[in-house]
Amino acid sequence: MLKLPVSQMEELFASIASEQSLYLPLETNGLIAFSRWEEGKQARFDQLHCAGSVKDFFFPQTENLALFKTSGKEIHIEENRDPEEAFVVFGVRACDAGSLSILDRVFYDEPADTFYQTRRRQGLIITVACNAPEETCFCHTFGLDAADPGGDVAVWLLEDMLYWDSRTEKGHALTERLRGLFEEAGDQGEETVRKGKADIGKIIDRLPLRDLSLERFAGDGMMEKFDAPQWESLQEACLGCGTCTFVCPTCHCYDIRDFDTGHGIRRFRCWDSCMFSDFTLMAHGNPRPSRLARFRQRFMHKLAYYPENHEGLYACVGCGRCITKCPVSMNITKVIKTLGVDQHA
Amino acid sequence: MPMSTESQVQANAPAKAPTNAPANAPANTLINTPGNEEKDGKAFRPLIVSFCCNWCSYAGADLAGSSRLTYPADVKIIRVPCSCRINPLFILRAFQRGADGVIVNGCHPGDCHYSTGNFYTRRRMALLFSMLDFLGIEKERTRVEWVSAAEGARFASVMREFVEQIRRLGENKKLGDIRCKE
Amino acid sequence: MLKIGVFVCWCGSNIAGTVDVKAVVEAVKAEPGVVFSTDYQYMCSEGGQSAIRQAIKEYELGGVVICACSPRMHETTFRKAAEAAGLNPYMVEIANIREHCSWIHKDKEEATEKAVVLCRAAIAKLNLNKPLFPGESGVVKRALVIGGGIAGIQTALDIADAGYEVDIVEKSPTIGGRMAQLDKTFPTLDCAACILTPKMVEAAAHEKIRLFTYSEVEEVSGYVGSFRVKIRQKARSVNRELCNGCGECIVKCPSKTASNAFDEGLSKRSAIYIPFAQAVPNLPVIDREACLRFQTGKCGLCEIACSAKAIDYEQEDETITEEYGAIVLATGYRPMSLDRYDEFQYSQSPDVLTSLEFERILNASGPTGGSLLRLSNGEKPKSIVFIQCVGSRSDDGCGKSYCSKICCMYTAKQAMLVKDKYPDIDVTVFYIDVRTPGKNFDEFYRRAAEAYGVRYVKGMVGKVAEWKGRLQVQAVDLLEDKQLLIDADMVVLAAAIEPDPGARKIGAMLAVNMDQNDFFTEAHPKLRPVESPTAGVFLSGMCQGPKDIPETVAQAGAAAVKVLGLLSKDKLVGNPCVAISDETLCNGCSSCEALCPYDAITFEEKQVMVQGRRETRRVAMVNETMCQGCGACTVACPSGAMDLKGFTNRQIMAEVDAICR
Amino acid sequence: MQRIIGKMREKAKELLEAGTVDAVLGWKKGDFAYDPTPAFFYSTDELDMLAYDGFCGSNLSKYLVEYGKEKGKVLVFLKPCDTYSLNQLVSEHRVDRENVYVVGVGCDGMLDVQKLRDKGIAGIEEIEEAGEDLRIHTLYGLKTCPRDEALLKKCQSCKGKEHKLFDDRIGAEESRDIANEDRFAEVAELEKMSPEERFAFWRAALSSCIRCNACREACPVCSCHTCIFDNARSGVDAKANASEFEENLFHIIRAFHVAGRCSDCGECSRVCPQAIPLHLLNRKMIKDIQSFYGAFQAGDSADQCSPLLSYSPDDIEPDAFDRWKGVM
Repeated sequence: MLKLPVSQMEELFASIASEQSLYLPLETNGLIAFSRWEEGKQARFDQLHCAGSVKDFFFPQTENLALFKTSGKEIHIEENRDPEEAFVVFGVRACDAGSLSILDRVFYDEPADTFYQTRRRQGLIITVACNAPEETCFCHTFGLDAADPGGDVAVWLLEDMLYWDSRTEKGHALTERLRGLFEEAGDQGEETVRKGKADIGKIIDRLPLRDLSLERFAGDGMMEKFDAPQWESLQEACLGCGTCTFVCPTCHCYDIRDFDTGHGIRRFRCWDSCMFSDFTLMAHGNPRPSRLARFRQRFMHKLAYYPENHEGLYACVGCGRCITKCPVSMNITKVIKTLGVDQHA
Repeated sequence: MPMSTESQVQANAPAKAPTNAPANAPANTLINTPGNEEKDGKAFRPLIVSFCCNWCSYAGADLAGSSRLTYPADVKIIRVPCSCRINPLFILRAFQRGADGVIVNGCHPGDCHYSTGNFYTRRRMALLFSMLDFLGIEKERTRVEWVSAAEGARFASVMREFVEQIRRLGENKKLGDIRCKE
Repeated sequence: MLKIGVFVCWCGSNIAGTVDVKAVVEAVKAEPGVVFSTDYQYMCSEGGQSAIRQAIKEYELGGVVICACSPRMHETTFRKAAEAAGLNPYMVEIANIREHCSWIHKDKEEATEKAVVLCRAAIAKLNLNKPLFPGESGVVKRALVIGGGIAGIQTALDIADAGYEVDIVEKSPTIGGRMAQLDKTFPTLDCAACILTPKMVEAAAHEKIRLFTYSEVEEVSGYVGSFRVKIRQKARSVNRELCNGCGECIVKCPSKTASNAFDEGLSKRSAIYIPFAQAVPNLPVIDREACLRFQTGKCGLCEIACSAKAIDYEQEDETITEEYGAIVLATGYRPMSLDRYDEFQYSQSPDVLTSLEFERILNASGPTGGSLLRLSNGEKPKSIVFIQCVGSRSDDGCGKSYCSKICCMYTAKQAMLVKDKYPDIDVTVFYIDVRTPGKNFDEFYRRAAEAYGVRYVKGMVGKVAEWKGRLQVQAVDLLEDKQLLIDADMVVLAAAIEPDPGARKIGAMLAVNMDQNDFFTEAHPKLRPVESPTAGVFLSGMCQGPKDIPETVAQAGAAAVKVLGLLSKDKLVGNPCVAISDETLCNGCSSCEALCPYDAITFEEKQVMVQGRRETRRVAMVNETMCQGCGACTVACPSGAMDLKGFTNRQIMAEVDAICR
Repeated sequence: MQRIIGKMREKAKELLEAGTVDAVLGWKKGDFAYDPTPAFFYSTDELDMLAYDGFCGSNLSKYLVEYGKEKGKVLVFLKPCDTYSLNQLVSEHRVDRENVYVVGVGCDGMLDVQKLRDKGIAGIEEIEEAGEDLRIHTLYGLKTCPRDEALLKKCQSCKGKEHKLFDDRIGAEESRDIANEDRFAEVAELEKMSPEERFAFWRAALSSCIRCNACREACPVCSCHTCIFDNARSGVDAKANASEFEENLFHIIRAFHVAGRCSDCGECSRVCPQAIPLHLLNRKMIKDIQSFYGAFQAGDSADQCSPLLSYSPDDIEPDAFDRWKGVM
């Protein structure tokens, strides 16, 4: 483990940015979001979550797939991927970092999604431990540890010192490149980090959602959950917007669309939301014509279908964005609690 | 952020090609205005979409034609039954696709073929243009004119004037869609 | 994909002189869907049209674009040509490369480029065209005239004489209207009754005309060609079949204190009454408000007096529903109330009268039997002052902004009538302007001023005051620039006229708009002055704007001609470019209904299939016969449910796209 | 306003028991101090969960559009400003007035938990209303904040305590007076800027848009069965803003579609996860409508006509709009 005084973070950023694009939490338009770092810009680690999740870097909201150029009655197909770039995202929390393994399973599954793959290859994640978890946090429910956030490099910001621990090949390579900036953390540093982790753990034990249990979701009984009568009352509040989906670090549905530029067709993909009435709309109509069906889809996917297909891994990382962002305060924890309590109330 | 390369692309995008600017165009339709010189030396030729109601303005444009009153070829007319048929979507669409100015022409208020259509147009456009101005879009890019079927000369002069105004204003960068230029 | 043929016209050198037509032909060949393109000297000639017809057949074209002159010139020609070749006429689009291109541009390259762009836009639109079929609807061969004044009577007579059935609905117990109240008419001074009553009788006797007097239109539904109208015939309390019009009942009626509206309230009448001697029908009516029997239950003298046993106290209102192909509004006018003109002592002095009241005084059947007397003391006046423009051309907020048009002439008439009978009476007319723009009008006015010695003073009267039993008129003579004080025995106020207040309700039923002064608006102020914006509803007389009798009669005839033009058709063929509502998108919000100038949109609760589910929704329905295709509704509709056939959102956007490409 | 919850439960119980209503639409207690969820209650024993506190900012009118037909007669609790929305929906035939029993509830101004978070207050466990202040118990200690500083944007310029339609009212007279800022002040500030500054302002704001459609779905007048932006046949449908133009288009058209109908309930800005000041677009339209065409408040009554569905022959010309700027 290495360390660096927090006062020298600016130099660290500059060094990273000299060879890779560096994104970290910056305040723009009243929002703290991952943005491209430039000299003089103040990183904001005081707020736990960025408005968008780290998913946006690997699976952007819109992405060009191809361009069909017309000239007269001829059509030429051109690839128009966004240019590749090597980049580093700094300040990723444990939950967001955890979301990537959920996305990986989807996009790496054969045939692998080369757009996602390229970005994953080019991107490096530097996590930051959560010194002050929020009341909306429930990452522990999914086995994630806010105190030990993972990623290619894990960072702790404790007592004016930045502790740096690289975990992967990519991380080691970066560390090697930046080695000159750091000092060895030493035993004292290790001890500080250990103590910091313990402090975080104490807070996690006091979180209001500490007892959130997925016990009832494990194993069989998918149809039972599907048919649970509680969906009816749960979905009543839902407006059918896509906020939860779009702020969610694990939601990964997309639509493929064509845009007529006047000179050809630009084919691109963009995020979709199972909450939208035109989600998976087909010629015959929508397989989930009611809000209830769409609402249920989102949570069944996260809590039943995805685990069913991925060795019990839930498609939620407990970041709590949906709790803070849902316009009507309906969210996955309310669903878990309601369905987890009694299926036949 | 890799996801939003739009702004970079836009910055590097080639300046809009002057699609219909022949070198030997008559001097009276090609007045070079300082600041609007393109790299290749040709003057900026704006693209103007002119919506005309069938009963008054389109007929006014016809009269301008039969009176052989010239106005720049930059103006392209779209016929609609009444100015009240013009949806704000059409105007924004034109800007998206590369129009530099949009002008809505209808019968004089009170003379609408459908008696009240242009009264609604007047309210809609006042609010739409005001909103575009509020968003920082140059208000000179949009215009409503009441042109009767008898006002051929006025139609031509309004078009000349509007083209000149847009030429001074330069290319529509704020409302254009980068994708339509590729 | 639609197979499209493009035909580029030279129009001799009109187009070909400035546009390289061959280049246009070549350029559009690359456009999606274009399978054939050619040029021709004169597309509109028989040769050009036959080339179109041939190509449609040979290349199995689904649509054609003609690059030629304005569609306002030859769209119909080319549609017919296409139709002759078996194509739907609405699969033709015109690119106007003459008026909008070759004639206004000098540079050939520039003009050619623009012609290509215009042609592309037409192709882009055509690619989204759908065959359109005009709707047809039947015509009920009967007209309704609302209002039984001279306008309504004349319209009805003209329609009936042409052989069509007409019903007149009149709210008062007799037809005749305002004209029946008049004494003489300008500028010929013939007696109003003498020229009106024969028409009233003719209308009543006409086998094609039915009169519904003492009746009101209660409800209207339907549309041009087939309106359904509910008419309420108010109870007269007199059986019209039994009554022989002898008038005994009126003589015997003990209640004789009701205000006589026919005399503008200057006299009293009995509770059972006939409005005036020549009323049509000659059938009494019981004014239940004034009738002792109805108010106290203790009379019945009329019933006893009636030998025909026609009195029927139990009679109730009757409602009938009739169908009509056309409706004429002839709801007329009234003088405006002068309550707000206290400076003229109108409410205070019985010697201050409106012109219509004065008309009754002059009339032999009026309250004074035709003798010119002061109502205050029954004496003959020595001096009469006429004040014009009372409430007309006013900006004081109390009156009307418009000129009532008839006052200058009737004031001259009344002044002349006074002078003719009583040359010794001093007659002064205060005017702002004397307006005499009619045949023989100025001569008439000058005769009053010059031959009859009526004193015309340009100036407005500031005040009329009672003074020593007479009236003192304080005024300014603007030409002499001096104050005037004139002693008068009578003051006659030319009150502004206003549309009958009952018109508003009827206008609302028929979706006929009113202007800011409550006159009905025309479909077009210049070109369709007797048609209302609602198809099948026409305007006659004062309800559309101030006018005198000859103008009213002329307009009545014009309205009749329009009605006849409509009734003579067996079927109405509509314009197929009308609004269409997508019921799966419609929210039922009624925005479109609120601004439709033709009342062509109604709402219905309907079963709608949405994504395989059946839902009951409130959805808009467009009546294709009434819709004129302006498209106002399409923009008011936030969900995009409302679209306009022939000019759909997609079509217009496709044109925009093609132009901006 | 927790003080009236007892009366609200009583009223709901009374009407449910009497069969006057088939369901009650209110707010249900959440997991935290600030997250009550709109909910229907069908039986009296569920009413214990009925909540009404400073975080009931959501406007329940919108739910009546979809559920109005299915649920029979619904008792709905509406704050004064929510009643404007319901009036508008009634006028647009989107809600059947006969099917709704409106209980107007008093309001002290609703709170925005994000404002507390923006002040650095994290780990919120409990929020107490203590007079003019909020006492906030957090995982990291007790914090206080003046109540007025935590008001929702929409409550900073309150439309007043009057319920525009109601069948019954609870606590309406007890509503607390709250500071009333000029709701057009921000618009006027923007109007004073140069077009370039305004363009920069809106680019910055709208470029944050993620097209989650929360503004649209929460908006009580954005009640189309199918929005044109979702309708593949409209020619303008888009699921994401694939260009800057589309970021503008969606919000321009949305503002235009609700012009003359928007009651300025402020839901759009309240629900925006990206903190875009969307209400400014609507307020600009309202300000223009008022200065061009005279006083008008959408939702004031259910039988007024939208200024975009009427006209006067003397209306201002479209190019004259900026002469009216600031005239208010």
